[in-house]
Amino acid sequence: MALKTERMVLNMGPQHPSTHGVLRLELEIEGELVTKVTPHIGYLHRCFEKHCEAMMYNQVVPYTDRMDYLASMYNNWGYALAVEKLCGIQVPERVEYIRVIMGELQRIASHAVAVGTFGLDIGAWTPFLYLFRDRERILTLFEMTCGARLLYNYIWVGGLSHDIHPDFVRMTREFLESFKPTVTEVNNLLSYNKIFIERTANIGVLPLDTAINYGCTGPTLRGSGLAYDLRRDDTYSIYNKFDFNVITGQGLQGTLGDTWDRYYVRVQEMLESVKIIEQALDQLPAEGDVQSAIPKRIKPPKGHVYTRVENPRGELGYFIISDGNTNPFRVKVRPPSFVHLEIMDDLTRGHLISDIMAILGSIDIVLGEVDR
Amino acid sequence: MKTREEIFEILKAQFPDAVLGIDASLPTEPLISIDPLKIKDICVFLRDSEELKFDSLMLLSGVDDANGTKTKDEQGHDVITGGTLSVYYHLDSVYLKHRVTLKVSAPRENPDVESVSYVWRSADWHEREAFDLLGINFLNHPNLIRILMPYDWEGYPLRKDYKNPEFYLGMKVN
Amino acid sequence: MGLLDKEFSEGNIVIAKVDDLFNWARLSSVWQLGFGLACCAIEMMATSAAHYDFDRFGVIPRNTPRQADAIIISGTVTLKMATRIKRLYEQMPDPKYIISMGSCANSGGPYWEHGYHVLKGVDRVIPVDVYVPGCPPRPEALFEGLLKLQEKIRNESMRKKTV
Amino acid sequence: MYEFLNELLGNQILAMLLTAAVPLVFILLFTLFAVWLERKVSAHMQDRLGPMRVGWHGSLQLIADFLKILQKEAPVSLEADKPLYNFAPVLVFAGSFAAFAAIPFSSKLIGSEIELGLFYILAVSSFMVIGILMAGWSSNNKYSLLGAMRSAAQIVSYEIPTALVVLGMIMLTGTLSLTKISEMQTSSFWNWYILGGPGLSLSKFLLIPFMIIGFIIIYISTLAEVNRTPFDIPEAESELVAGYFTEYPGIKYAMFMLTEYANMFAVSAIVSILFFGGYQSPVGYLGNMLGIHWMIPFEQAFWFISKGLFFVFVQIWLRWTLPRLRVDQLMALCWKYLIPYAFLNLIIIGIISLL
Amino acid sequence: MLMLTEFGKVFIFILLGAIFVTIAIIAAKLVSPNRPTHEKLLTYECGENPVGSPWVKFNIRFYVVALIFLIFDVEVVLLFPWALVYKGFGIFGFLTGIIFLVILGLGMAYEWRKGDLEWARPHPIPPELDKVLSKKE
Repeated sequence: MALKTERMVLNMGPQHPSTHGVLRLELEIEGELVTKVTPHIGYLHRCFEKHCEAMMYNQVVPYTDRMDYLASMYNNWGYALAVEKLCGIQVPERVEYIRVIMGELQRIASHAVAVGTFGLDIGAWTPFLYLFRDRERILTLFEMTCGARLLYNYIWVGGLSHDIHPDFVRMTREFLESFKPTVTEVNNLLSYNKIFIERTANIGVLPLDTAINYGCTGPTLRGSGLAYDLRRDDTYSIYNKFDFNVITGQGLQGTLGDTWDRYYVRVQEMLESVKIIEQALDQLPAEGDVQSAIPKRIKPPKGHVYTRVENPRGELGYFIISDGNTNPFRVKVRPPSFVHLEIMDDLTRGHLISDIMAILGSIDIVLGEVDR
Repeated sequence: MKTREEIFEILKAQFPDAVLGIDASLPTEPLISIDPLKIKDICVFLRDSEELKFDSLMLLSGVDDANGTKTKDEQGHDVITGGTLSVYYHLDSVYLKHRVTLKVSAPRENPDVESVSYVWRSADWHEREAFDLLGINFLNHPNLIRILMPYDWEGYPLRKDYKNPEFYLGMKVN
Repeated sequence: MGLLDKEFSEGNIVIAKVDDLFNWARLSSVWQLGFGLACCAIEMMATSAAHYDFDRFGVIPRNTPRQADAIIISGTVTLKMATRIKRLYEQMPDPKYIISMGSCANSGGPYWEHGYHVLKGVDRVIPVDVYVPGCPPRPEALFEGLLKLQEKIRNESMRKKTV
Repeated sequence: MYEFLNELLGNQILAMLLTAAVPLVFILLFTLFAVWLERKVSAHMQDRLGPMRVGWHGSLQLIADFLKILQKEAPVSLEADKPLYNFAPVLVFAGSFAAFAAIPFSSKLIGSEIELGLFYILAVSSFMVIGILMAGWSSNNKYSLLGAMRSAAQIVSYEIPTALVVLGMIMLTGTLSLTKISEMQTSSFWNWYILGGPGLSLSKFLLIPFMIIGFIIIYISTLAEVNRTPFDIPEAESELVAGYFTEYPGIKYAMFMLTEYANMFAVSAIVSILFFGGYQSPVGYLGNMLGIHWMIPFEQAFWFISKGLFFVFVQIWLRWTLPRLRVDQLMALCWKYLIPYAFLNLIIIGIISLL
Repeated sequence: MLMLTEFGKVFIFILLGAIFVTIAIIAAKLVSPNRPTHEKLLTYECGENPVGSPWVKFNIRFYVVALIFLIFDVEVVLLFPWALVYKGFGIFGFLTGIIFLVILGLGMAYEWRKGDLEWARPHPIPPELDKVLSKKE
C-alpha cells in the first residue's frame, strides 16, 4: 500500500554538528528510512606518510601525536615500540611503568570524550560536560609532566622526554579516587536512562563474524562479545604484570553487539584502567633515569617491523620499513577508526536518520586518524 | 599456534607455483612473497583452512620500492623508471593467535594486483588508499576510486618521484 | 541598502553614539559556527566545556552558517576542505568575523613543508580577522583571540575614515 | 482593562489595541528573561557559569543578542519560495500570540472575555503547524523540510491528548471560559483542581489520583506541542542541523525563537489555570487583609506569572537532563499510550463527576 | 456605533501579532547591510552542493496521520458541547456520550490493529558475512 517515495540524497557534510569532525556521509533516504550510506573521507588528509619519509626517526614522533589527537600518548607509544623493536633497544623498568600509567590515563580521557559526544548525539547535553570536567583534571596531570594539554610528544624512542613530577603520584591517586563516583553518575544519567536505552538498544547490531572479517578491534569488537584485547592476547610492554579483566558486551539491554553494548564496554573500561593505574602506581620503581636508553642517532638495520598497540579505539598498528639510513623508508599506520568507518554502510541498513548518528557515535571515530 | 616457517611449508605444499619464496634473512619478521595474480586464491585458502584460520586482515600497505633506474628530468626532479611497487599483507588469526606477512610485487609501469576485498571486507578501503596514494591497480575491486585525495587529483603522491602540482583549483599548493 | 552599508560624515555625533551601541551589541554576542576540523577542535570543545566557559562571553555554538556570525577555523585546512570552507564563509549573513585558531590554520603549521594536500594558511581562501597562534592553542589563548576580536569590533565605525 | 481604557479613550479599536499590547510587551520581556534564564540554568546545571561578562551576571546578554540580530543581514536563497518564506514567521507568531487573547493574567486583565476560551486556544494552536510547514517547505532545504514534516506530525498528533484532558476538565467545571475556571479555584490551594476542585464532597477525594494523571498527560503532550526536549526532534541539533529554521538568518530566526518561548509560557499558563488555579493565590490576598482593593489584580498577576515561570523552569530543567526520543517512539508514545490513558481518564472523571 | 464583539478583540490580537512581526522584520531590513553574493544565496547543505531537489513526493504516512487526527479532533469537537451540559440529563446524558466515545474507541482499535499508527520504524538488518562479502558496489 505504501506509495513509492522518491529517493532523496542527503549530505551530512563536512560541517555537521555530530560527525565528530570533517566526515561527509552521503545518505540515500526514503522519507525517514536510510537505504544507503557512503562515507566520504579525506577532508583532513595531512600527508603523514610523506612526512615520515622526509624526516629522521625521532622527528616523526610529534607527527604521530597529531594523528589520533584524542589518544596521542598511545600514538607515540606505538611508534616508539616499533622503532625500539627495529633497533633492539631495551627500555629501563621505570620508563615501562610510566608509559603504562600515561597510556591508561590517556585511555580514560579518550573514553570520556567518546562517551560524552555519544551522549551529545543522542541529545543528552549534561553528561558531556561532566566528563569533560574530569578530563580537564587528567589534562592537568599531563601538563604537569610534559607541559602540553593535548599533543604531548612525551614518549620518545627509547625513553621519555621528562621524568614525572615529584607529586604526580599523589595527585594521580587523588584523581582516581574522585573519578569513580563520576562513572556511577554517568550510569545514572545515561546508561540506565529509559529514553537512552530506547534509542540505543537493538540499533546497529554488529554480529561477531562480520566484525572480525571487517577487521574491527577494540571496544567495537569487544561490544560484539569477543574478549580480544591486545594488552592480554598480544602482550606488549609490561601489561602481563597487572591483572585486569577484559570487558565484553553481554547484550544486557538488547541483542548482543548493539550500540548500547559498545557504549557500555567503554564506560566499564574506564574503571578497568583505574585499576591498572593503581597497580602500576604501587609497583612504580623509585629510581632509574628515564632518558638512559635514548640513542643519540637512530640508524636501524635494513628490515621491516609491524607492532600493534591497544589504542582506546582499537588496534593501532605501525608498519615501518627501514633501508638502513636515518630516514624511515616507509611508515604505514593501521588506524582503528579508518577500519571502523567502513562498516557504516552495512551496519546502517534499514535504520532511521537519528540512528545513523547513534551508530556513528558508538563506533567512535577520530578524523585525524581516519585521514592521516 | 603455528610459526611462519610452518605456514610457509603448508602454503608451498598447497600452491607450489604461486608461492615464490620466504625471505627469513631480515632480523625481524620472515616474509612470504607471492605472485600478484594468484594472491586471491591463496588468501581464500588461508582464511578458510581449518588449521590456519586467518580471519582478519590487519593491514594492507602499498610500498614504492624505488628500485628502478633514476634519471633527472629538466627541473632536476629524479624520475624512476622500471623497478617494482609492492603490497604487504599482514594477516592475523583472532582465534589461533598467529600472524603471517605476505608480500606481492608488481612492475611499476602497470602494477596489477588481484583484489582481496571479496575475502576480507576491510581490504576494500585499504586497496582504494593504495591505489589513491601509489597508483597500484587492483583487478575486479568493487569500486576503485580515490579515497583520501580529491577525486580529480592527478598523480600519486606517495611515489618517491612525485612532484607537487603548482595550483589546485586556483589555490597555490606550496 | 541598510543603515550599516551607508558611510556618514566624520563629525556626526548621533551616529557615533549609535556606533558604540551597535558595536557593543555585536561584540558581546558573537555566535560561533559549531564546526571543528582537527586537534584544535578538541581544545575549542574544552573551551566551551565546564572548566573554561566560552558562554561567559556570550559565545554559543550555532549549527547553521545562516545564524552564526563568527567561524573559528580550528584545525588544518586541506585543499579538499578549502572549497567547503569558502562556501560556508560565503553563506554567513553579513557582519561576520573569522578567527583562525592554531598554526595549521594560520600558515599550514607543521605540515607546511611536505603537506601536498594542506592549504598553507586559511587566509588564502577567506579573509581572517584574528590569528591565534599555538598548536593547539590553550583555551586561554583562544580567549585572548576572542578579546582581540571584540576589540576590533569595538573600533569598527560607520563614519567615513578620514585618515 | 478594556473597559477602563474604553472610557479613557472613547475609541474602542484603539483601546483594544492597547489592551492587546500589554500581553505583547509581557511576551517580549518574558522571552528576554526566559532565554537568559535558560542559558544560566543550563550553565549552572552543567558546572558552568553562563553569560557573565555582558551585564551583572549576563543580565544585558539578551539585549545585546537582540540588537546584534537586528544588524544581521537576511539573505533569502535563490531557490526559496519568497512569499511563503517571508510570511512563515508572521503566521507562526500570530498563531501563538492569538492564544494569549483568552488567557486571564488577572481578574481585570484579560484580552477578550471570550466565552469558549479553552476551545479557542486549542483551535488557534494549529495555526502554528501551518506556519512551520510553510517555513520548512519554502526554504528549499532538505534539513528544514524533514524538520518541518516531523514537527507538523508531532504537534498535530499531540493535540489530541491535550484536547481529551481539557475535555475531562470541562466535564468537571462545566464552563469553557478560563476566567470562570480560575474563579472556581479561589481562596486556598485546597480548592485547586489538582486536589480535586472546590467543595468538600466525597468526589473531591476520589478525583485526586485522576487529576494527577490528567496533569501528567497534559504536561507531556504540551511539552511535545512546544517542541521541547525530550521531544525537540524538529530542531534536533545532532541530526537535522537546526530543523525547520535552518535557512532563517537574523531577525526571522529571532521571531521563531520568540514564538517558541511565547508558546512555552502560553502552555504553562494553560496548565497552571486548569490545575493550579490560574491567578488565585494559594494563601489569600494581602490586599484583602490590608483593605486595599486596587492591589488585588496586581497580586493576582504576580501569582499567575510566578506559576507560569515555575512550569517554564521545569521545561528548561527537562531539556538539559533528558536525551531525545526518536520520531517513531514519539508517535508511538502519543498514539499508543497517551491517547488511551486520556480516554480512560476522561470516562472515570465523568463517572465520578456524576456522584 | 459599531460594537467590538469578543471575536473582534481576538481578531485584533492576531492582527497585532502579525503587525509586530512585520514591523520587526522591516526594522531589521532598514538597519542590516545588504550585500548579496551568488554563493550566499545558494541553499545550505553542510557545505556541499545539494544533489536533487528537496521538493519530492513525501511519505504516505503523513497523510494517514492527518486523517486519523481529523477523526479524533472532530470527535473532541463534538464532545465539547456534550461535556458542558451532560450533567443536566443525569445518567442518560452521560451514557450517550460514553456510547459515542466507545464507538470511536473501536475505530482506534481498528486502526491500531491495521497498523496505521505505526510510524517509520527502523527494521535493522544486521550484516551477514556472506551477503557482505558478495556485495557488488
